[in-house]
Amino acid sequence: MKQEQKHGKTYKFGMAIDLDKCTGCGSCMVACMSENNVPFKVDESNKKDSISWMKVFKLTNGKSFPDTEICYLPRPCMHCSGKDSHNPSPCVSVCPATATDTDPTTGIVSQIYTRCFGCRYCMAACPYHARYFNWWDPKWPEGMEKYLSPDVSPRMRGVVEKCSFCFHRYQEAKDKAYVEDRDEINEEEYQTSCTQACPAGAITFGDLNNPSHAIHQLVKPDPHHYGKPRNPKAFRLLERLETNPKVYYISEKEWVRKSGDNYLEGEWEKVKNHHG
Amino acid sequence: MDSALIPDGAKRCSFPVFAIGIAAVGAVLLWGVFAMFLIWFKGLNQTNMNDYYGFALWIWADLAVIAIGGGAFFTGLLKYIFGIDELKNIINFAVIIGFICYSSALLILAIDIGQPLRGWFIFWHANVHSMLTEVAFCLSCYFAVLVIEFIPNILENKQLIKIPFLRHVNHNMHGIMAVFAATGAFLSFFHQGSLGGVTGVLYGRPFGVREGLLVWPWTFFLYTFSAAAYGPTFTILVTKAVEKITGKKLVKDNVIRLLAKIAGWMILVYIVAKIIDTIYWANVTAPQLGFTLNDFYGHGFYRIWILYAEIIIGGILPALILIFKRSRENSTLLVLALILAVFGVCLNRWVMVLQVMAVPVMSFDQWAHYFPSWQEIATTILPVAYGIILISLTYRYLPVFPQEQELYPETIAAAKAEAEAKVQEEDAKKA
Amino acid sequence: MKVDRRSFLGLGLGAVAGAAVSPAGMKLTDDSSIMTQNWFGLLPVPIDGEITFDNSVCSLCKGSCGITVKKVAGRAIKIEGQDDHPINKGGICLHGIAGLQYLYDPSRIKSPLQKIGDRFEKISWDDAVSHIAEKLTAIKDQQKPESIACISGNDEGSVSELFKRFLKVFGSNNFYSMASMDTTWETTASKMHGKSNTLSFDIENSSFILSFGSGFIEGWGSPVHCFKTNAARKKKNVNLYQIEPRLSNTAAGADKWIPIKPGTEADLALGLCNIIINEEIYDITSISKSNSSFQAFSKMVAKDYTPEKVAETTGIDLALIKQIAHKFAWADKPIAIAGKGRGDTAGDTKEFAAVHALNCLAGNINKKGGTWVSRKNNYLKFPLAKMDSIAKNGFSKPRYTSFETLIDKVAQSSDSDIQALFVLNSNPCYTMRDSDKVIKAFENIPFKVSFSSFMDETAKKADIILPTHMFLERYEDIPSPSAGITKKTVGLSRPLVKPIFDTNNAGDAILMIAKALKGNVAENFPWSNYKKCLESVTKDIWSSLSDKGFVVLTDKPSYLKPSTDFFHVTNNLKSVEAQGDKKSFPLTLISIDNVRIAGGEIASSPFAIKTVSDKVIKGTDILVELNPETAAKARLAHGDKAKITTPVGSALVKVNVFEGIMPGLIGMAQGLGRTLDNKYVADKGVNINKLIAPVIEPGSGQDAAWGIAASISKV
Amino acid sequence: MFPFSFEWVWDAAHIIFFGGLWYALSILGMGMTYVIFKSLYDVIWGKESEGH
Repeated sequence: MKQEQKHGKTYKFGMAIDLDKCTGCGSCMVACMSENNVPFKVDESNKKDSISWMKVFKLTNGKSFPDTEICYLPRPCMHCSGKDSHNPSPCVSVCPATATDTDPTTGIVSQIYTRCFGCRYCMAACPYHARYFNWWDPKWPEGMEKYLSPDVSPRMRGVVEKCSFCFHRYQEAKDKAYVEDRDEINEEEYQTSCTQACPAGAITFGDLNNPSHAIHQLVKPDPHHYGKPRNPKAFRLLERLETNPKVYYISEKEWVRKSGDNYLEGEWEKVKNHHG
Repeated sequence: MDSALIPDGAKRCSFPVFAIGIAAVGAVLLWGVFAMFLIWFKGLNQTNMNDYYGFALWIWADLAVIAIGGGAFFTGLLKYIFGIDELKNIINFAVIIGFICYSSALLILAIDIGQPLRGWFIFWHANVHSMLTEVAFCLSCYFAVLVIEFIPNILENKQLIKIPFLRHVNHNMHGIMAVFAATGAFLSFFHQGSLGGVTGVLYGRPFGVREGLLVWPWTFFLYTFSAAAYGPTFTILVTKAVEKITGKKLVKDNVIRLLAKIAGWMILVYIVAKIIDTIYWANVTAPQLGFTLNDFYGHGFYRIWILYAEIIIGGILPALILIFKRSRENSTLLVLALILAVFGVCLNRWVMVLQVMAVPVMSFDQWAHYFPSWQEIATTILPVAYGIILISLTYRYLPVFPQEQELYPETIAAAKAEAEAKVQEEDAKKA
Repeated sequence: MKVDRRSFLGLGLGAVAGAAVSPAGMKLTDDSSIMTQNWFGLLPVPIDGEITFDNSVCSLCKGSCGITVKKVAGRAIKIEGQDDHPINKGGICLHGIAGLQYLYDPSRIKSPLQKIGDRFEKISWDDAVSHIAEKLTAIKDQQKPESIACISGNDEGSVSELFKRFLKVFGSNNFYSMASMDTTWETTASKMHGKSNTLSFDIENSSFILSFGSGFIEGWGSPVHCFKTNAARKKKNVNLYQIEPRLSNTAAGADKWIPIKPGTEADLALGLCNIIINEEIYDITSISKSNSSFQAFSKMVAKDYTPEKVAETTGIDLALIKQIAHKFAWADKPIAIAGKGRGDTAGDTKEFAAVHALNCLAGNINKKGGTWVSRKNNYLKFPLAKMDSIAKNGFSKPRYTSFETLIDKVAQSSDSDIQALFVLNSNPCYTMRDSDKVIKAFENIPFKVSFSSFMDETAKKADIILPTHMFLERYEDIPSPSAGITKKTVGLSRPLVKPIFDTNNAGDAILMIAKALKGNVAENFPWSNYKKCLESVTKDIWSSLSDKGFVVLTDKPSYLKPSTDFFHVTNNLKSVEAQGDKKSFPLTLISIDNVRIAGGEIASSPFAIKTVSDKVIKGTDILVELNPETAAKARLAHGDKAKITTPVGSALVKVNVFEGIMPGLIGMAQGLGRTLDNKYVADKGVNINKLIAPVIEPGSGQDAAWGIAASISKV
Repeated sequence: MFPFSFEWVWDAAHIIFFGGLWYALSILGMGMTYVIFKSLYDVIWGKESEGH
């Protein structure tokens, strides 16, 4: 197994979401739920126990009528690269049972449901609330389990789950490439379910290591600074924590970019043009 | 009725009174056990935890009992390693309290995890970089040490000591106890520290994160030190409580005062370190991440009072009382200091677990508040009931306090006379 | 052997040592590891199998998006947008993706049902059909064939045509379809451009979009098509100005949000016309000054809609009004659209006419990027209906101007003119305003047949339910909606999975009823089943339809430039006002079309409900939006329980304080308060239609209410 | 986890960590084994003790 990995190509998959294009329609959320066998319960209005790998936050600029502005911010798992080699993504570094790990060939932060014993330390570690716990047994109404996909195993009660960048789609693409005797998978062969579904085309997904990929051209990741975007309109959530996410956001609006992180009074003015 | 098990010369309440007391506490215990099974069978949805509060009341209880259970390792360290011999008079009890605290912590952990049957994965698939792995390793090893330290005391029971093999085991264990105590102290150092590391390494949580030394954040050292400092205060507090309930003096004042004095100085040193840590964190660490102190303390329950309460009321105040001879030797002030100290360390653990979860990190996120469900409360009270029962049983049937007999020569004399009379009677019969 | 203490101890220790080194421990560890990782029976294990992809069309809303259904071993497991479909080009909305939750929903109606007393009982298809035939025969025997009616969700497509044909040959002209903005656009087009039936907007190619409250990216028109258009617009730097009193998603995504007092949109449009005419910046090539209707129009706007006056009525800054007028007039290919929110209901005739007058002034009629006026493209070729004398007589009787007027009439008396009603693809007891009155009207109709897949609010009132296939189980031609989209297409819905329950295609159901009636009616339905019928009536396009899954009927504007008659606008039209006395109801309740909540006849899916914010649904409560100023006046804080009262009803709600809504308004989401058997969706919030009274416009007969006066108080 | 487990990595962290664990466990194990065998020896060969 390890040998195979050595021969394979190393990717660094990432996502860029254009917040000016996002309309908050929710297609990404449902595309994700139906792709990944996410369960649902009678009352999902307590958002603190409602599993939604892709969650759309609603941001406001805080101004009163009629100067109010809103912006929707879809939040998948950030698939953080982490601070340094001793501190991989906040969640990976804390998981006691190696149930979550960074896949070295794709940069994707995995979650092994059958390994997780439900200590929830990773959830405490994740500032994005991208991790969800199965507080209940997943139950589908009788007959509705027919639509469950065999590509993604349903999760049992008592384990943590989260967005996997539709890792099974990567495996599918890799298998296809293997059959066709190709070393590399093509950009369009591996796209996440949310990217594919977004009717506004706000999501771009691809290999951050590959300059020919749209995402690379869009965010211009800086390899010397853990992929920090060089596009001034692009930003990452909580850049200052050095979690170094592989999910980028793009917006022309300054207040939106500012919402991406925390700044002391007056700090933003200094950093806004080449933020933080 | 059970006089055959009660240590020679010790005066204990009658069995029915004892049984009623145990039954009353046992009812509370059963309530906790019921809640525990409810959680095991129905899952963690029985709690009020949620995706924002993945860590809540239980983890706090865990950290708190381990902190206050720190008296066992620190007293052991003082006695066996530093050779402060007076402490032999309280070490048995310190070990029992430690045993209760740690077994409770392990039980709570077994309830807290979503898949209890997979709990051993932490050993089997261990991620050695995780603080929680370190906690689990040291915690379970240290619990083994506590069991080992507890065994000789059990073997001293009047009936057990009659068995030659067990008598020898007791003797031999005492012989090498220093090795176990040293191992225990080493393990304790690491697991107390790694519990501190649990929040200290959360670099995605500016409220919890701390800079540090090598792989250990400052909270690692603060936790170890605070457990050593505050643990003995709990040991003394419980001793005082037992003395109050039994209406007997069980440990001589010089022993108590010595331990209290050490604890006082330890708390003082700790609180100074804690203040320095807080100042550095508030002025350097947090601002680097874009946060001010106001961002952390400014909503609902979590306001700045909590910081003052922890440092001044739960730290400086008890430290000062315990340091000065006059206040330390005033029994009311002593008890007050002990209560404040226990409150202080528990509050520290609360803040380091629950406030970390409450503070929003993303600028557009909300403060999260939480109140535990009755099942959580019941399972948290369960160890308290269990502790009371275990202390009652050990006090009744084991010679926990070596000084008890010394302090009550008249009862011993009476007992001896009674025994002699019995022997004489038997002799007379034989004749 | 005598076991003494020594050998006993020895044995014990030996056993411990043996156990420690034996492989049993490892084996047990391994086994328990596997055991705890596979909870058999507790978790469903999806069966793997051959993967296939099939194309079809989604008919959950009018959008008619092409979909690709992923199947594994015959089970449909995922719905995605069809990449090469002309309407949605691979995109898809959340309701479409959640389509399988409708298909496999156990709360679907599983077999025909007959109401006995208060309960529904299972019956066979044959019994149900013969029961209906009996009832209808009795009606016909009384020589009152016109007393049967049908309400359908749409009036296009072969299934609707079959029902229409059934009514016609039976002898009734009472086929109605639910009104929507399309209906109002059709009226507007006919009134302003003569005999033409559709009006559609080539927004894709416009260079400036002026939207009068249209939820352009919230389900208006063909929703996904609009999403795509919006994304493309941003790329091309095409501006969108959104005029509405609330910061909707469309307003948030627009280049400019212009809050307006609700109900004054027509005034603004006419005010803009005034400026454009006054400054002579209209398209002189298409508007002739000598046109008498234009002269009358100019006079009217000059007199009644001066910018100053309009600024006061609408609450919009005068300079901004001028800026909008200039921006619109100077744009290369401007377009003005109307139809509030999703446009699920008929619009204010005056507003639509005024907005369309802007398009006329801009001269964008039948141009790329403009407004297309054209005849309806009827791709269906039904054989001529043969009617007997009773049918002819019945069919010639006058019909109601709209279904609303029918309901209004029926609600008034139990001795109604309507003896039987067919309900097809619609849910009037939920979607129509003042739904309590609608339900009362339904109770006055002696015999109702519902063709529904779900036990919805209307099906519950039916006497017989003939459950229909879901869209993934049936053949059907799905024409694209007219207003939102210029590319007129027809898609083919195909049966991709075997019917889950004992259901049928509505087309087959009506064929069965027709056959059971025998005689003349049966003769008009010669097809053995619906699929045969579909093939024969679409024979011109069937081969490409069944081959590709869709056929594009028109994608170019008509070469014809119709003349414009402005008299419709000057014809003394009145804006629709919020009903109710302003003294006792000082606020105005408006409905919010939330893209994540299905608002039409079909309820939301569990997934869709899951995406809805906790500022819209919390537990079983609905939250209404109030501006902080309004909330403060009513002494309400965020999360407070409150009671909304309107002239027609009241409801308990919670308060969501939102800066983005105009003071004085209460915003309430449309589409909640369902009463289905589906616990994931039902009993959440209230149905806003219970609180709003219909405002029936005299000309069209349609309900064009957009809100109602209301009051709110703390509970 | 043992060095022959598939997840084992020969790095400092694993060696220190598991080294510590197995070391502590072996001290405790060996200590207790010593106590038991010594006590057995004392019982069998009749060395009487005074307890402690």
